[in-house]
Amino acid sequence: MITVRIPTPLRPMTGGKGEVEGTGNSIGELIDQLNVTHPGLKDRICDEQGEIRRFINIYLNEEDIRFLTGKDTPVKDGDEVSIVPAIAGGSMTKLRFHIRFPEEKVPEPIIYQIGHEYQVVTSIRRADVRETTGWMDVEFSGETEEIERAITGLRNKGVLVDPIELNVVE
Amino acid sequence: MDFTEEQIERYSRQIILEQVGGKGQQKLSRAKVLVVGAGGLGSPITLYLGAAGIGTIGLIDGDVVDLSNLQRQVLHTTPHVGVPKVESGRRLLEALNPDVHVKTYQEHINAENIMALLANYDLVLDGSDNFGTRFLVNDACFFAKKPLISGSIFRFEGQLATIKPHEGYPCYRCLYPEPPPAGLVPNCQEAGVLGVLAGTIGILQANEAVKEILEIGDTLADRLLIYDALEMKFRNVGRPKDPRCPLCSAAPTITTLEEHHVSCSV
Amino acid sequence: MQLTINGKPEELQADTIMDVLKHKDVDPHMVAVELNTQIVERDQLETTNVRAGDKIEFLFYMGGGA
Amino acid sequence: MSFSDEQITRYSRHILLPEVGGKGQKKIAQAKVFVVGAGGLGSPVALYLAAAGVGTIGLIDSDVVDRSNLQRQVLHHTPDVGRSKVQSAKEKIFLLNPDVTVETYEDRFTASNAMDYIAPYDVVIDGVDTFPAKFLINDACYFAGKPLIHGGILRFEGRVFSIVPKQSACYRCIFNHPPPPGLVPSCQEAGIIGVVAGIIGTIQATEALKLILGIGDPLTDRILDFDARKTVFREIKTKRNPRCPLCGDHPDITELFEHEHEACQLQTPGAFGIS
Repeated sequence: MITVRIPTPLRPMTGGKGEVEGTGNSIGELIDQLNVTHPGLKDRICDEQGEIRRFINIYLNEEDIRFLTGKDTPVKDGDEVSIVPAIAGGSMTKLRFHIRFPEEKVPEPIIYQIGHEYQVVTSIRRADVRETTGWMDVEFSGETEEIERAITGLRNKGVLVDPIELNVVE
Repeated sequence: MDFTEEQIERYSRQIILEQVGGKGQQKLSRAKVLVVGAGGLGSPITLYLGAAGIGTIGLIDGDVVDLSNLQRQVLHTTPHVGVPKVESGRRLLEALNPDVHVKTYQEHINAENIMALLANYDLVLDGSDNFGTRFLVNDACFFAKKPLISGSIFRFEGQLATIKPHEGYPCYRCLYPEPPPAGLVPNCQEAGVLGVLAGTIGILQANEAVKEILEIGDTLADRLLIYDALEMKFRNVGRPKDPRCPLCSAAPTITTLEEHHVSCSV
Repeated sequence: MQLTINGKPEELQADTIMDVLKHKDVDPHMVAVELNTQIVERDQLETTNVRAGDKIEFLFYMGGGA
Repeated sequence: MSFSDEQITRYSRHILLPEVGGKGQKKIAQAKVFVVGAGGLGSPVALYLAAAGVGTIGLIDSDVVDRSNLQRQVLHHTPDVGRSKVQSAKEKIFLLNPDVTVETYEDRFTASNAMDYIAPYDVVIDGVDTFPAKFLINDACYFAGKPLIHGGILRFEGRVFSIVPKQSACYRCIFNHPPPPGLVPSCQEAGIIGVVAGIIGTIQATEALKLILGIGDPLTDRILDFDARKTVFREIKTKRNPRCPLCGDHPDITELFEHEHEACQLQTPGAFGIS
C-alpha cells in the first residue's frame, strides 16, 4: 500500500480524509487507481490530456516527481506520496444576486433561512420590500458550490433569482 | 549606530543571544523590509518584526479594514473598521515600537509600481491573498534580486518558502511554473480560513526574515514547509531549481513583468 | 551500532543509555530521555541497555513562557 | 444563543469552514479558556483566541509591563510600560473584539489559589516562565481534570503539547520534577527570540480551538519541538508513564504543592559589547 496525502482543496473527494491508501506501479497508475476509489480526484490533479496540472506538485517521499520521471516515476509499497497544490491565501468568492419575491413569500424571512440552511454569508445591499411586492440585492460569500446550492434552495422556495454581475473576487 | 539605554533594555532578551548580540541588533535596526498585504499574514509579520526592532517596515495594501477581517487580522481593531489597513497598521506599530519607521502605501501592488517600491527595500515578505500578486511579487523580486519570504494559507493548511534565485536557489515558478487557470483555482472555489493559522504562518515568515537579516541558521531556500493545523503536522518537501523554469533558468521565456489576472468563472 | 538519536541515524558504540548520553556530552540532569517512545527514569539510565535500531530522543528542559 | 448580523460577518471566515460552521462558532463563543501568564506566550494566545471569538478568556499575571517585554509580548505597547499586564491585555482584547469577556486576575498562580482559579474554565494554557509554575499548572489541571496546552520556550527553541488528564501523557510523565537549580536557565537570563514565543503561542491557541471544536488530531501523546534556527519541527511520540509521580500507577503526589523557586537574575546587557 502507498500512503497518499491529500491537500485540503481535494478533500471533498476523499470524504474529508487527509490521508488515503492506494496501489500502482507508477504515479500515473496510482492516480488512475485513486480515481476509482475516489471519483473525480483525477480531474482535479490532471488536465484533459492526462498531464499533471502545472499548479499541482506531486512528491514521492519528499521529492518532486517533475525532477524524477514524472507520471512514470515508479512507486512501491511503503512509499509516501504527497499532493501539494499552489495556495494563494485565504480568499473566497462573493456573488451578488437580484432577488424578487412573489406576494405570498413577502412575509417570510427567506434570506435569514438561507443563511442558516447553507454555509453562506448573506449581506443585503439594497432592498425594497412592501406589502405585496419585494426585491433585494443580496451579496453571498462562500464557496462557489455552496452559493450555487443556496441559490437553488432560494429558487425552490419560489423566489426569482438573477445574477447582478458575474462575480466579485476578494 | 548607537543604542540608547532604553533600546538596550527593550532588545535585551535578544541582544543576550550569542547569535544576535549588539551587532545583530544593529543589522535588524538598519534593515528595510517590504510587507505585501496588511491582512492575515501581514498582521503577525509586522507585529513581530516591529517588536524585534526592524528599522523600516514598508506596508502596502489598498484595502480598508472590514469587520470580517478581524477574525484573524490582529493588527486592526474594531474602531478601525473602514479605515485604510495601512493606516490602521501604522498606528498600532508605532504604539508598539516607536523605533520602527513605518512607511505606508495605500494602493494595490501592480506591474507599474512594484519595481520602484522594491528599490527601497532589502527584503520582501509576501502576505498577499491572490495568485496574480503572488506571481508578480516573485517575478519582480527576481528582477530586482531581492530575497522573498513567501507564505500562503488556505483553510487549515499553510505553505512557506524562502525565494532567493539570485543566490542560485529556486524561485516560486520553479515550484509552480504558472498560476492556476480560471475556474480551477482552489482559492476561488473554497472559502474560509482558520484565523490562528495566519498567525503561525506569518510569524514563521517573520522568523525567516530575521534569519536572513542576521545571516544565521538554515533557511527555507531549497525546501517548502507545509503545515496542517488540523493534524498538527509540519512537513518539508524538497524544492529543486527547475532547469526549464520560465523565469530563472538559463533560457527564460519571461523577461519582463507581466500581470496575471486570475478570476473565477461561475 | 546504528541508533536513531533525535530522529537522525547515528553510528556509535554504547551498552546503556548513560553511555549514549556520555558520548553525546549531555548532562543527564538536563534532559528527559525517551527510548522507543517510553520515558526512561533517571535512576535507570545506567541499567537500561540499548540495541541496534533503537530510537532515542533527548528532551531538554524548556522553561520559558513569558 | 444566536449571532447578530455583525457577528456573522465578523466570524464569517470561520463559519464558512465546514469543520467549524455556525455550530462550531457557537462552541467557541461559549468556551472559557484560562491563560496563565500574559507575556510571550500569553500575548499571541490571547490575541488569536479573542479574534476567534472565544467567549471568556481568563488572564492571570501579577507583573507589570517592562520595556524588555516589548520585544515579544505584542499585546503590550510602549505606553503600557509600568502598567499591569492583565489590564493592558484586557484593553487590547476589548479593542480587537468587544464580544469577548476578559476576566483578569492580578495575582500569582499558587498552590493555594490554583484550583479555585481554574475551576470555571474548560481549557488551560501554560504561558509561564518558571519550572515551579509549569509543574504547578500541570498538577492542578490533573487534579481538576482540565485539558492543558503546555508551552515552553528557550533561546531559539520552543515546545508545545496538549495534555488530557488521565488519558494522555502529562508534563510529569516526561519530566518527573524540575531540573536542579542553576543547571537550566529557566528565566530571562538565557534570552529568547521573539518569534519563537509567537509561533509556540499560536500553536497553543490552535490546539485550544481544536479541543473546543472537537476537530482534528490533538497534540496529545506527542511533543512538538521547534528549532527556529533550522525551521525544523520535530515530533516526539510519547505515552503515559506508569511510573509518573502524578498520574502513574502508584503516585506519590496527592495534593498541590510548589517546587522551590530559584532566584533569577538577568545579566546586564551592557556587557555584550554594544558600541
